[in-house]
Amino acid sequence: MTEQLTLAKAIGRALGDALAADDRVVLMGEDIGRLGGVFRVTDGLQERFGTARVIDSPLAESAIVGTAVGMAYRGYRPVVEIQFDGFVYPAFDQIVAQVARLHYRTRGVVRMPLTIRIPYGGRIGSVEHHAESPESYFAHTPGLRVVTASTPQEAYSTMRAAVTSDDPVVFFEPKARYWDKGDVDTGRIAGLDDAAVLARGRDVTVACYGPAVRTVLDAALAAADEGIEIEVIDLRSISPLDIDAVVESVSRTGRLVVVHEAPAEASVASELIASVVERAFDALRAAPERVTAYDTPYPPSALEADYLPSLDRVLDAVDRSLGRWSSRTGLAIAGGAR
Amino acid sequence: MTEQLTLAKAIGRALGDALAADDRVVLMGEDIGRLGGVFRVTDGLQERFGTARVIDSPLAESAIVGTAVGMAYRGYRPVVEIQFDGFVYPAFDQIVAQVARLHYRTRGVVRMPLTIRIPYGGRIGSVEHHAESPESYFAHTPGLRVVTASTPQEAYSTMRAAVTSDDPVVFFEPKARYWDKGDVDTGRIAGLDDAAVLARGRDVTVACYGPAVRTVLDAALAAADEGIEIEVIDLRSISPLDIDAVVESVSRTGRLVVVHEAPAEASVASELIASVVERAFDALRAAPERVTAYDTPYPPSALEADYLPSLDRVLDAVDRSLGRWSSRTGLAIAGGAR
Amino acid sequence: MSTAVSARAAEHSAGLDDPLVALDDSGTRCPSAVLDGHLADVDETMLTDLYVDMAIARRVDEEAFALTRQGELVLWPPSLGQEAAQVGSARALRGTDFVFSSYREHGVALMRGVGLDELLAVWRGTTQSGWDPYERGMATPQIIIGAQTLHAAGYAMGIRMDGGDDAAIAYFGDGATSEGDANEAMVFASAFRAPVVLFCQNNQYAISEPVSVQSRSPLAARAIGFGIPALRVDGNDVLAVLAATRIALQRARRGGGPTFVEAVTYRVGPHTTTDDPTRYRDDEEVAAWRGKDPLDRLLRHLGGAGAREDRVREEAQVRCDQVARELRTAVTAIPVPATDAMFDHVFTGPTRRLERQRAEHRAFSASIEGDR
Amino acid sequence: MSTAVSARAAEHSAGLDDPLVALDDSGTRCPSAVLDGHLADVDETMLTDLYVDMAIARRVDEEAFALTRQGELVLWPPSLGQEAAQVGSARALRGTDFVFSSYREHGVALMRGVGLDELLAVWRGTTQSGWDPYERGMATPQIIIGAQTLHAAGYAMGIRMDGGDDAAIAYFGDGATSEGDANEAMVFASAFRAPVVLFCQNNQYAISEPVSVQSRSPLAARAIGFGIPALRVDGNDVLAVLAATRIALQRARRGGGPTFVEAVTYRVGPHTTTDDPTRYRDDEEVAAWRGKDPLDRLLRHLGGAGAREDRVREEAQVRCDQVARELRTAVTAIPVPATDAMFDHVFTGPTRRLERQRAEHRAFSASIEGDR
Ligand SMILES: Cc1ncc(C[n+]2csc(CCOP(=O)(O)OP(=O)(O)O)c2C)c(N)n1
Ligand SMILES: Cc1ncc(C[n+]2csc(CCOP(=O)(O)OP(=O)(O)O)c2C)c(N)n1
Ligand SMILES: [Mg+2]
Ligand SMILES: [Mg+2]
Repeated sequence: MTEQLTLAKAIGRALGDALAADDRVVLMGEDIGRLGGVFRVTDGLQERFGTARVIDSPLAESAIVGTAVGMAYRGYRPVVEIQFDGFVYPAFDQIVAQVARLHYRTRGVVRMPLTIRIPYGGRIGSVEHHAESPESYFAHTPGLRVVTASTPQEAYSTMRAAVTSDDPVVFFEPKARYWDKGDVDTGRIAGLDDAAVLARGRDVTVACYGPAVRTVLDAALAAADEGIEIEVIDLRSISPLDIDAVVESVSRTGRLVVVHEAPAEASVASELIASVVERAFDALRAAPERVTAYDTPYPPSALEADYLPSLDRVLDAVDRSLGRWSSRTGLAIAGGAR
Repeated sequence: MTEQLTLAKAIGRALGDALAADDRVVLMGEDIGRLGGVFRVTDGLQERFGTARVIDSPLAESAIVGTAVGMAYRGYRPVVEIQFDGFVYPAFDQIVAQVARLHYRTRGVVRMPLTIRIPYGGRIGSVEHHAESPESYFAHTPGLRVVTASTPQEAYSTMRAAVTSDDPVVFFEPKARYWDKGDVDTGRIAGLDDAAVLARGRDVTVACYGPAVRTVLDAALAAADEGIEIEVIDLRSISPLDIDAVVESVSRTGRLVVVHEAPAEASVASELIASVVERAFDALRAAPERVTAYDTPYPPSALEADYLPSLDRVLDAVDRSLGRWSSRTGLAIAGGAR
Repeated sequence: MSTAVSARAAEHSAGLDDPLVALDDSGTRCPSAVLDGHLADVDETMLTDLYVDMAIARRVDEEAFALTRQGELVLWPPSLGQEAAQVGSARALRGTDFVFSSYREHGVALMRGVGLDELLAVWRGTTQSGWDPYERGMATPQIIIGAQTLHAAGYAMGIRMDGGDDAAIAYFGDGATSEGDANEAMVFASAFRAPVVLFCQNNQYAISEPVSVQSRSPLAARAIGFGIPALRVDGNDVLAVLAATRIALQRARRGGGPTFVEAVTYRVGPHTTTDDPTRYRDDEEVAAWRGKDPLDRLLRHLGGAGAREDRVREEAQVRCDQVARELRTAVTAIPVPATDAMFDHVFTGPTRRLERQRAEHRAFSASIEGDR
Repeated sequence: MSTAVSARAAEHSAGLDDPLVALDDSGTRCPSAVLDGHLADVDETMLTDLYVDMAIARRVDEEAFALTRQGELVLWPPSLGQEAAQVGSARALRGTDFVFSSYREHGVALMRGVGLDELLAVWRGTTQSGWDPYERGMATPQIIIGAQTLHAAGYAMGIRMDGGDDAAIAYFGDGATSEGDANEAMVFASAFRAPVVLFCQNNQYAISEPVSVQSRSPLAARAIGFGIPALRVDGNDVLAVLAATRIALQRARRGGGPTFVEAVTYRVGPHTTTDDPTRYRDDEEVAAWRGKDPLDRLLRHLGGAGAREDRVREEAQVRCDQVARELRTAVTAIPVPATDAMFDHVFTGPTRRLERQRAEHRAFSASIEGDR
């Protein structure tokens, strides 16, 4: 069945379908029940599945995750919501020291089929702690799958896969894209491993995920006007990364730009570059580039447009990578070293 | 005054000197007073400075850091201890959302001259959560200085600098090196910015820090026997990294190996490689290499020797970087592509 | 560890069954053994001042709400209905005390002398701190629920270290009591006998969740188990709040350690300007609480006490209109920071990494200005 | 939110002033209105069994301590002195209940049928989990202080969801009560009326810190403020512990929600084998507590009750010697995992990244075996 849905509604649909498909699935979080979540993602689910399966919890993130661990021990598959990116840190211990490790700690005996939903990312014009991209912390944590989605279809398919997965999954929902609309085929359930090539191109590989994908696709269109072909890779899984897909692409393009909204230092972009350099050093014809947030705390929203990767910053990095004129290198070799 | 001290005692000396030098310095943590800390680093300080300045706190890491924030507001310079690396996560929110950001949040009005001491790293044959290297989480966090030390002198000088700094500093104390002895000149106070070149060499740059430094120095000696010159850089500051120093070195050697005990994914090593590739792409003659822990949770101590970077793994990476025989590449070009 | 401490905490507690009141719903002054000793100085001038303060707080809130609807602010968490809790408690403080609040304490901020531009700046999205905390004796808004309770406890530990008789006060909501931090703050405050007032505005909701989701027993009762005396007061009664906070502060200044004050009140408005409370609560409930309005109650009391109700109301009206005008000027005068400012104050001094990023950003900005 | 809930919690609480006892120091059975109804089935056989269980727990602890000194284990947190608290509570459980403990509950683990090799494996540094949690109805040791209290609360929430009448029990120390997690566990357990027993062994110390550092009031009193009934018992009195845990479990099974049990006991040994308690406490204090030894007390009671003390002691001795022999065989038989095992079970299936690292590690290991 295909239907036009916003990304937010696609996730809600996935959660409803997951609740319907498996009695062991339970949802818990702040304001997810009666209110349907501050973004209305879980709208209607408590009415449909009852307060025992769609649970408004007290206001305590460590407990939300920690009690979900206990439920998983009891055989449930909890899907918990952290209301905003910036509120996940009180649960950090339970996520990195418990959720991520229990399967390893018990040598495979205990499974933690938890899904931790986190609306994330900036550009919603809000106040502090409501616009962060903390995915790198979780990517650095062994034992967690970290995923995101860039379209309603991806959001649906990946959420179904996340809830079904026996691994713990941290699902970063690109909140700035919640209102993007697209066709959703509810028959499609994704895998959690592979990146997707969204646009083929010969000149530069641009790898990105989540809210940055649309920015990069727009940049690819703009570049096409100037005769530059960008190959756009939507990583989808932030950890583990599908390095093979990026290496394959870079082996053709010789150039790599990585785009995400998180700060650069010790980030997913750092990782992708280090991994690709390790495996495709000889294929690289230019230094890989990062287009990320700057290494400052998230600024007031009045400045976020400049803080976050933009179409122009992506194009600037592409130019740099091609040895064309760029603000940073100051080079002005039109056409570049292609 | 120069004196032979263990690294642990050098830190204790630095803390004592800091307490003596400035009334606003206070120490707080679990078991740091009466007991002198589980590693005896703060031994004797409560007797000397009283229970009001060397405080045994209740068992709650978020509160240890959170109340220290309040003390800093009141004009104090708290030095708090997290008893082991693996116990810092309950304090994660206070560290990343408060300590790291208050100066930025208040546009420079509020200062957070906190020092967060964390004995860290493996190879002490202990149980889970006692052997971790969580520095990458903090390196990814804008607004924190993250430092470590590899010798008693460095530990003394850097701790004095950390306590004196008006920036918040996360000080990772290499616990496996606590009993290393060395001369300490208590007149020397370090900066917090610069890496140090510990050994000059023409062939490969090996960058490392903390507990890995000794491993790398040993590897450099072993390599010298085979006629390979390793340039050893002790990064000292984990964040911000002294990229200039590494780029300068790589511009001479053309080769880079990064060594640390933390897992590889989205780590400090990833960052260093991404940064160096960005700035010294043309100087690189081989793919930079990482020698780190594997991307698994810390294993039982029976396996830690294999999990952590070892002299042999460093040499293997050096060989690989030189295009000599290596287990991974399977290359057997003795002398390599130098 | 001694039962004596909890016994003492219980003994110094009051209002757990029925919140303490000084003014009942009709504005009648009710005698209170606990509170009256701390209200001896209350005269008509003070009552009028309290009324005007509350009226201004309400007006500022209304104006800011309207400005948000007009797109002048990015968000606003209204304090409507909580004026007595905020003004009453803040009026008990002195200048050298220090306040750690959440995001909803506009009334408190105004009492601390925070300027209108300073108050609105955060909500205009141009800064994360509207004022200088040291100048106002008040930290800027804390959004992470519960985090500030630890800051207040630590600040108070600092006061004890330097032997002052100032106090710290933490403002937090009913929802915040569930967070680990708020409970750890009680552990530390109690263990170190910190001169801190833990001031909980129980406004019945944490966004959509009624307080029954957080706790099946009164929030104030929680404190006693930590060895902290608790006062539970009618939070819409400005005199009760004033007195209870004074009691707590007096205990703090005299070395008696922390006190938990629960002000039972109601969030009449939505959680923030993006919230739709009709999804989770009835009009009747809201109407019932409107009947307990803190301003009306004080006005009735003033009337009953012989003051000219209409004179007070008029005086308040004049002041409020004045404030409203100032506010509308203030909001548009809030400076928009230069983009480059986003690189400032990450550390106390420059770092090579950030200066590099700043330079790159400048070059990039310059390039697109000329270029595209 | 109602005061009724805390009133109910307070009403169902007991022992806050003086811990409940069934056996006094001399082993005399004291009547207890609270406990006696839950000790009706206690006969000589049961008392003997309890004694033997405690004796075995003590012997295992002693042997493991010695093995650590001999380098056979990397670390050991002794349970010496806490046998009554552990055996008494664990004996109240049934097989389908589920235990979440910290690292010191060796006595509990033995009662759950955990094998000696399974018990020691973690402390030999060869694994992070010695047994299958589902097989034993007990999670493997939790080292992060307080974390397991949330797991127990969540497990109990799960029990409620599927309508079972099992219960979960969380074991934690006095120090743990300061952690946010332990307090949030009370919030959730209370809010969801979870069938969980929050079992605090107050052994007077968190490493070097006496419990007075954590709290100035009794730990059990804390629970009441969360709406959770509290029972405070003499933790060296195995019957009192047994009865209190039974009361708590009965409440849980009947839908009455959580109960907090504080067993007041003493950590006679060091915190772990690397600790030196002489740095922070007096011999006299230790000696005084040794006088309250749980095994001696039960033995005296058995004697007083007419059982042949020496027969019981002998029976225990025989069993303990047997266990000690088994233990020494068991410890050396604990398998050392292959290095390659460090790559297993990070996820439920292989990932390309980890298989790559595994392959690299294999090639590297092979190379240095042949090479250097
Ligand atoms: C740690 C954290 N979790 C979640 C949120 C999202 N959030 C903002 S306000 C709020 C409700 C707070 O309720 P309460 O403490 O009663 O304060 P009130 O808003 O009623 O003043 C929530 C859940 C947050 N800001 N911080
Ligand atoms: C989160 C965390 N912080 C610190 C530690 C270090 N630590 C291990 S045991 C301990 C004391 C625990 O005391 P208590 O809860 O009373 O339990 P007991 O050891 O007495 O059984 C501490 C501080 C830890 N394991 N976890
Ligand atoms: Mg509220
Ligand atoms: Mg203890």
